[in-house]
Formats: sequence, structure tokens, C-alpha cells
Amino acid sequence: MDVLYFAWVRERIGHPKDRIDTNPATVMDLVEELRGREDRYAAAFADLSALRVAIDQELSDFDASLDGAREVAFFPPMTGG
Amino acid sequence: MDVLYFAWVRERIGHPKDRIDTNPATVMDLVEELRGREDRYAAAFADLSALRVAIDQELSDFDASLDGAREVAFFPPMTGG
Amino acid sequence: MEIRVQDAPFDLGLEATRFAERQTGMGAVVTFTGIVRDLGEGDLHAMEIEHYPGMTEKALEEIAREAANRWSLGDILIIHRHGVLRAQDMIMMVATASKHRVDAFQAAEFLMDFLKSRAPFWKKEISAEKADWVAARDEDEDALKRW
Amino acid sequence: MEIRVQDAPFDLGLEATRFAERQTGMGAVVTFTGIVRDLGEGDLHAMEIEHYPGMTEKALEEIAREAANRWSLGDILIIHRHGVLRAQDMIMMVATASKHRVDAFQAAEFLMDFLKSRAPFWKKEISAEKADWVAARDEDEDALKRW
Repeated sequence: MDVLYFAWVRERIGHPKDRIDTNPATVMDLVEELRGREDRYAAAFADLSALRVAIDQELSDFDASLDGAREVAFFPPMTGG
Repeated sequence: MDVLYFAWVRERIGHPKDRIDTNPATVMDLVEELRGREDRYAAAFADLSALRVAIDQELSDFDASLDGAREVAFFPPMTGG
Repeated sequence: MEIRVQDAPFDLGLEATRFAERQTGMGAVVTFTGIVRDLGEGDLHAMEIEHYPGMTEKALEEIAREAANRWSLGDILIIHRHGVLRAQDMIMMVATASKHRVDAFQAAEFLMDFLKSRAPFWKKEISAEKADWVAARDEDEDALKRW
Repeated sequence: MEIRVQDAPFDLGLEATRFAERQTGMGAVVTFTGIVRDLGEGDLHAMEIEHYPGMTEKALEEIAREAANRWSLGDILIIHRHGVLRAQDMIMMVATASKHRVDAFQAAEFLMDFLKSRAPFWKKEISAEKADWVAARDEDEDALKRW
């Protein structure tokens, strides 16, 4: 599973993408796994209310299942337009 | 005082402008005077709810005073845009 | 603020570009363009637009001034044609510029609502068989009530 | 329906003209253009727009499809740039065409509201001293509730 980061999440973690070999059941499980990696991950995921998540390029929720997911992305609220 | 006609009011009366030498007190008095002129005027002013009036190029009402007015215009509701 | 009442065609692209480029500090530009619609019966050959020279310019200026009072705007453009137009011809346009999108949208809608029913223009639809003055629509009059 | 996500600048005038000219039977065209605003402190040198390739196009298509379902529209155009932009550069535009003005206005506002908060773009303001990611505004999120 690919995990992508955008905007300040990408900057805080230091790179745009990780490949994950484990099979977390939900987005929250994936977040916990990432938080445990290094301080910069813990810092990026410190406040989930400041983050949004997309599963396979569709906006989703932190309690969503990752069953069958190939790509998960974390980013701040969008500011286009 | 100049009296102007636009759109179907102009077409029904047959010309775009009359010059009036009398001094009607209100728009209604002017309308009565015009109605008395000829059938085509009576026809144009038959249904006042289908007409709008402007005094000196400002939208006004049929009971408005014509004191000091130099130009009165009659026309149907506007359909611009 | 620029208001033009003219017989000549205008170039939407050129007007939109000029309008946007002359703004400074504005984040949002909205344009509305009115086009002569072919009515589908396939026989609308032309539209004739009559207006009241003198009053037209005053009415448009007053509507634009009111919009400028109500919203925070950098600029307003109104162009309205008169005379004979064909299907697909552009009748008129408005443009608004503001820091944020809400003001630009609201002001453009306001301008259109008042321009429709309070500026002295009258449309006549001319087809092969007949020529009819366009009737004012109740919903256009009703649209003024929201402002 | 045309959706473009691009690094390159676009020409508002050309896009507006092309969009209007390819319509048939439409009486109303609305455009919205977003422009990089100089923030007045005089030191906004650039804006960088990041996006999520793949998801961006999907999200914009979904928003456009939803607009097409809700209103009677002849056409929709969305262009959004990414990469580094300077003050006064055009960031994005939407255009809508419909028979009557209300649909074109409503659809354009709907597209903008959803594009702001539901399409994966992120803006960073770069001045002489610093570079800050633009924070999402509560009022942009609130704007979605009216639809």
C-alpha cells in the first residue's frame, strides 16, 4: 500500500510517499503505525483534526476500513480556488 | 413638456414623441389628456398596469406630480439583460 | 467603473482580459454574458433591442453605484448593446472584481437582476412570421425582492 | 464539459470567448477567475500551488457532474493551475453556460464552493521572509452547507 503526503504533512515528514507492507485494518491503525516510526511522523499526526485522509483518491474518514485499499493520502484541509 | 414612448407604446401611438403645451398636474392627468386625443392613444393607455412611467428619466408613479417636469416617458416593463 | 451602451458588438474575451488586468489586489473576477438564444423553433432570425438614450446610462450608473455601496468591489464593468442582433450574438456583459469571491458573485447577480427590470431596454424577437415584444417575466420582478 | 489541471498559464479572454462561442441555444455564460492577490504588505512574491495528481481530476469531475445534475447547464469549464505563480497571475477559472442566468450563476458558485474545499489543492504564500501554507477558512467550509 502506498501512503502519500501533501503540503505541510509532506514537509513535516520529509518525503512525499511511503510504501507500507503491513495490513492495517483501518486508517486509524495506519496512523498509529506511522506515529510509532519516528518523531517527525508523530509530529505530523499529532492533531488529526488538522488532517484529511483519502483512500484510493476518494475523501474518507479516519475510522474507515483499509480493506482492499491501494493508496492512502494524508493532507491538510484543501485551499484551492 | 416632451412626452416619449418606447417599445409597443411607441408602435401603438405611431411616433416616438409628442410635445405638450398644457400643464397637467399629475401623470394621471397627462394620461387622461392623451387618451382623449385619438383612439390609438386610448388603446396605448387602456391598461395602465402594463405601463411604466419615468419623469425626467427617473422611474416614477402614475400619481406623481408633474410640477417642473420637462420629460415624461411611457413604456412597458423593461426586458434588458 | 465603466458603463457602455452601444450599437457595436463587443469582444467578451478582450473585455474580460482588460478588466481582469487592470485590477490590483483583487482575488476574484466574475463575468456574466447574455447571448441571443435561438429559441429552438428554429425561426428566430433577429432580436431588436430598443432603449431610452439618456435614461439608460443614468439607470445603469445608479445600479452600479448601489452595487458598489453594498459590496466591497474593486471595479464594475457594464456593456449593453442595442439595435438589431442575431442568434448567438452577445447582448450584454457585466464584470465585477473583488478581494473575495462572494462579493464578486453577489454584485454580479445584483447588477443582472436590476439591469433586467430597472434599466430601460426592451427586446423584440423577430422571426420569419412575426415580431413580438418580449414580455417581462414575473420571476425577474420577484428576483429584486431578495436584495 | 472540459476540465484542465495544468502548470501553464491560461488566457482568460481566449477561454471565455471559446467557451461562449461553442454554445448553442444558451442565453447566459458566467465566468469566475481567481487571481493571486498581492496581500498589501507588499511582500507576497509568489504563491505555490500543490495538488494531488489523479485525485484532483477525479474530484473536479465529480464536482462538475454534480453541478450538471443540479442545474440545467449547456456546458462547464474548469481550469486550475498548479506550481509557482506570481501576484496578479490567474490561478483558475470556471465557466458555466445555461439558458437562463440563475442556473449559470448558481452552478458557478457551487463549483467554486466545492472546488475551494473539496478538490485537493494546497496554497503556499511565499514572501521575502517566509513561506506559509494557507489555512483553510471556516467560512469556506460553511459555504458548502447552503447546497
